[in-house]
Amino acid sequence: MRNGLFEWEKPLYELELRIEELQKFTADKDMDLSREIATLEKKAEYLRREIYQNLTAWQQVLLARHPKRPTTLDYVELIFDDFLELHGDRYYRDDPAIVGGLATFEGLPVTVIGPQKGRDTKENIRRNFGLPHPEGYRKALRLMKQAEKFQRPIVCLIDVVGAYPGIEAEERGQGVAIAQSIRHMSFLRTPIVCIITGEGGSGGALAIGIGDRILMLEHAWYSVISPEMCAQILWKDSSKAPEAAEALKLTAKDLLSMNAIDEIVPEPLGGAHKNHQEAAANVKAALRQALASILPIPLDILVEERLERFRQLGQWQEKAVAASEARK
Amino acid sequence: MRNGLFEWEKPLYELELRIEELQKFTADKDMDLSREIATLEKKAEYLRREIYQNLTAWQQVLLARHPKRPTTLDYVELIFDDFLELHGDRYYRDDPAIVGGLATFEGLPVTVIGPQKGRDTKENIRRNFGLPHPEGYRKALRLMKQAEKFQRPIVCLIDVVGAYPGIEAEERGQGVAIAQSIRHMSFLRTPIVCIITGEGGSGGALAIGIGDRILMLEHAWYSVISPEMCAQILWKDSSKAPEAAEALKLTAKDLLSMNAIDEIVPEPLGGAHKNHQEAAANVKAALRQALASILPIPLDILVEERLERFRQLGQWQEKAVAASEARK
Amino acid sequence: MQVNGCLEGVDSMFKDLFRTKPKYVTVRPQAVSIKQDSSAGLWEKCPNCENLIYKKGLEQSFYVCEKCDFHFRIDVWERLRQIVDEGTFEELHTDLVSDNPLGFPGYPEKLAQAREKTGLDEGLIAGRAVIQGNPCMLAIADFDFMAGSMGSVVGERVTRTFEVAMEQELAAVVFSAGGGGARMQEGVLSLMQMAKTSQAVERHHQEGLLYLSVLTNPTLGGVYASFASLGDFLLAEPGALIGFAGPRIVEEATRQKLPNGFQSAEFALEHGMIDKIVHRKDLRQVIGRILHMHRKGLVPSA
Amino acid sequence: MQVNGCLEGVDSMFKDLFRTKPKYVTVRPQAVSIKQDSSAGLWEKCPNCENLIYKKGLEQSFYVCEKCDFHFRIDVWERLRQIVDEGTFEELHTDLVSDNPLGFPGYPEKLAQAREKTGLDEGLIAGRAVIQGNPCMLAIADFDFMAGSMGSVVGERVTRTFEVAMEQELAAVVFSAGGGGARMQEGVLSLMQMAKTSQAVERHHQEGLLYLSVLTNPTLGGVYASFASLGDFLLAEPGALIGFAGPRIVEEATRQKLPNGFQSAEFALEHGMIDKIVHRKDLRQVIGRILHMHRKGLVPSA
Ligand SMILES: [Zn+2]
Ligand SMILES: [Zn+2]
Repeated sequence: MRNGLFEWEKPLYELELRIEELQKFTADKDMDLSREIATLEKKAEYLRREIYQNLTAWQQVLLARHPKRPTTLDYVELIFDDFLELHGDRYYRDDPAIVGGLATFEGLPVTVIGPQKGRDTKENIRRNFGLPHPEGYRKALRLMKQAEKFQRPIVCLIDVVGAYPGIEAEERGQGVAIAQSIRHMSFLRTPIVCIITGEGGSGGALAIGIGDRILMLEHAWYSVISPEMCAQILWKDSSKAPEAAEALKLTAKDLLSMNAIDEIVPEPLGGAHKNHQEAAANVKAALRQALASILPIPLDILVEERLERFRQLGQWQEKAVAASEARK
Repeated sequence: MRNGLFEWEKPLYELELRIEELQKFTADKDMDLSREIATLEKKAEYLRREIYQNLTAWQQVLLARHPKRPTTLDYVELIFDDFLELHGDRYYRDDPAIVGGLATFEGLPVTVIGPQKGRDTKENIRRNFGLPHPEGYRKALRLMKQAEKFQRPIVCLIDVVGAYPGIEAEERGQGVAIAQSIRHMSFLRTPIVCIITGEGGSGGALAIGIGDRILMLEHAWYSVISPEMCAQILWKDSSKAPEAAEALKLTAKDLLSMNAIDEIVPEPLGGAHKNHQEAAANVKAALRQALASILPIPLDILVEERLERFRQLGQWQEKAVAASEARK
Repeated sequence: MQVNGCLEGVDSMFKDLFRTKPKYVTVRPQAVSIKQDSSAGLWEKCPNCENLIYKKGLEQSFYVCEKCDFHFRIDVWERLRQIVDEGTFEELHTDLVSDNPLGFPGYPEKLAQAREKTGLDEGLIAGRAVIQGNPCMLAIADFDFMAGSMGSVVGERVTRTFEVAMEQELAAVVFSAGGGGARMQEGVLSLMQMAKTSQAVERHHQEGLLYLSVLTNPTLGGVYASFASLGDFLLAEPGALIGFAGPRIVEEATRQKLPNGFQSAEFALEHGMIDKIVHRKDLRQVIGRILHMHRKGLVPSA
Repeated sequence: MQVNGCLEGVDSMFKDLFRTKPKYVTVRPQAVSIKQDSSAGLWEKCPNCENLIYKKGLEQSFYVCEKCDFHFRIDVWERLRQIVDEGTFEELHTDLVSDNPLGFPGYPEKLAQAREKTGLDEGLIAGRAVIQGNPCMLAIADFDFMAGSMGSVVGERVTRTFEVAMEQELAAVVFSAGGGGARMQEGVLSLMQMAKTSQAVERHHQEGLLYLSVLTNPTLGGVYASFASLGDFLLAEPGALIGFAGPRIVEEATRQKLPNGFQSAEFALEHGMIDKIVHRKDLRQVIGRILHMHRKGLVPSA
């Protein structure tokens, strides 16, 4: 990637440059090149769709990691009003890698929570590159319990490579924190919408990913393991990440087909980083619809349905006879 | 104190020595000194009662701190069977200054919890002299919640100078841990017996001191502040601790008269350290009776009564008219 | 049974409380402790940056140094002026007057001095208030009254704050400034207020009602280790000292040099113990906003 | 909708489960993985202290080095022999066979190899058992089957372990050895087993039933971060590796030298994450005692 541009975008970029030149030429020299420009624009349009609608799984992963992609706080700013950030797990520390707080969504009070990547190097260091420690998950759970008390809907914006694999994180029970978060989030008596906005990395994402509606942005990915680590473990070669990405079925389309998510939120052509406003507007529309569909559901039923959705996930063959015969 | 003997015990000790001498003389020289011995023993008996039944508040405090006084684990061993110690708060650390676990009391499964002082210097260092960190109170609360799940009675054996006033303890929220423990212990739907066996130091004791029956050993003390610190703050002179001890009304008798405890458990003459077996037998008998009186109470009523007891604590004057007039 | 005796009337008295018309207390902005404490000059020196501040300007700047943001300690009347919609505070539970249950030497004299110094009858006032249009139960501690410590009367007033809030289905807002924590002159009865108030908080919580706790300088000991740290939201003023054992006790016990900013609000925030530090000038608006967001009947627009 | 399709029959199948007579599985103590793995000699070298151990003696010593207490990895059959009252284990949920939902390259071959190697059809067996006279539901993972990782079948078997336990009001006992955590060949479906199993644990918990989790070497990743760490009691075998991110991942990510004993059971105990470390020779008795103490109807003698 150069200048925020991916390799595969280069032909399109060059075409766009050429169109710009012609337009400039038209203006400067007062020549009518509108036919040529129209032809090129048609071609560019075709190329754009050709490129962005046929991205490989790996290209999607790279898109989801684009440094200019909107972060959680970008979405919070563009979608919600009156965000009041709340801090701390009440046990050990406030983890800057997860943000959360009160906000209103079109007048409705909600609790918003999400991992937060830095928007520059300095912020990335402070926020540990958006990799949460256990105290981050404990803060998230505390805020979710607070939301439950007031039957306030919860919106989780998920963009996290994974829970931080550090020494102190292990000392303070990363695994326990994630397990407890999954456990208690599952039973919260309040509506929950989860939106995977960028990266959905394994248990670190699932810990705040138990929702009544689970949406996913068009170019986000969500998987049990990162493609690099998968390639490293399986083939001792992390450069085979593109193959692993393909095999892991981690795109929004794949997840929809496996019922792991409910809906794909479209992104601006070329990815959310090309137009934050548009991306946020799409998320906002999808969130509005999701909330409208779950708010009327009585809480008992809501929780039962939430559990039932996860109860159904998994795939196997049933070979009652074969199995028992094999054992005889 | 010398050889585990307090200054005020010296006359008695000398008398006891003299009796021993006479007895030895009788045996060695075959002389009949039984009349003399009987006289002296009568005198000793009188002196014993004179001394131990008229201890000042400060002497009681010193007795409660006797290094040979039975610790929590001593009582556990002598009163319960099959103690299975359980560890950890699931957040940060296992605090050796509080022990807890499963045990049976005359066949009844119970959860036993208590601060643990060391029985020698090495153990004292490991156990931080029985001064708990927040993780100790969080472990205690975790075990109490576990007990509640199985409606298992909880027995708290309390002997703690106070919550540890250390930098790390403050960092990890000593105040929050104590407040949460008080809060949640108050509402546990399972019977709770608290026994102040030695020192009951302020919030560090109250954190595990919310019970349906609160017993207190004869020479234990329980107060909002230690006499030394009280003297230091009030009179800038910690050597006035004896006066402070008197003023604070911290003895078992005082607490009974204020309804802060339900019952005084007698100690062997001279204090629990003189006879661990006897002290434990007394605690055991009192515990048996306390459990028998609360086990039949339905949990709803039990919790309501527990709350009501604390609701009633406090003393003031009512001067509705005077107060409102003063303000006009 | 002296203790019990005096408590027998509490229940019925409690029920009578709302039959009598609550007394409206006029906010008295002139009774600012800083003015009483300082010398008679026109200028006040900031204890943090030594900036000289024109006293009449302090009121407009919320008693905050405009140079370094140092928050001066303020009394309950100034707090009311800053936080509460004008004329809406109705003080309650004024009929409780501290006794000397232990016969503690010197306690009555200390109480008298504190009353003289502050013009208050106890270290915490409680009542009903409206904050930016949101009705709530409100309690405010005053450090100048025996270091804001919690005796039986303070404990009872806090407890009733939550009980009345439950009865009226109201949020509770509490400003703590309990530097002494427990009031040692009331011995174990003072300690027991920690239990009583924490239990009242939990009962209020179980009704699904909001409790907003504001930690002001200082909040220590038994006050911090009970109701003050049990809010749904914990806000703190900048620089407020927040902790269980006070800094001097920690220093003596550990013989360690305390880290910079130890037990400051900023320290508590970093260590995950509070939700937010709010500058005094924003406090009313932030509290109002939180109260508003928890009003029943806010309907989804979707 | 391939996934859903194959799941439609689950509910009815689940209900049918107990109409058919459960199959009794004979404990096969000869199938000890350590023997399969090692060379054909009579002696086994302890990987910890290099002590030479007579193989036939290992069975009596619970597959623990008598010199240094190193706990050898054991397979499910040896575990059953050590823990369960003889002849009481009834295996359930054997009708579930792993599929290849993602069409992941090489997965069927890996499954075949694992089956060959272990003689098991999946990485975890589940059923009903009696331990020291106490009936319970029991599940045991086997590290030798694809590192004890949790795919759909393992997740489903764990889930059903808790569901059947609820139905029959039984305690659940689970031995985890999920070194790989999630099974990446099943992608996000494997991840979702963390949710499914954690939810089953909580439902069982809400019925007031006991869950005893035994962490055996190693318990990592998605297995640790879901059902394995959610027990009412967490016991661990000495030296067992316990953590979320495995030690190599932590070392690579942080480029720090790992502290001694990092992520050992002893480390987990010190950091407050487990209740107790129990030597394998005592495990049966400790589990039996805990189960016994949670039997309904234990009456106070008072
Ligand atoms: Zn200043
Ligand atoms: Zn060995």
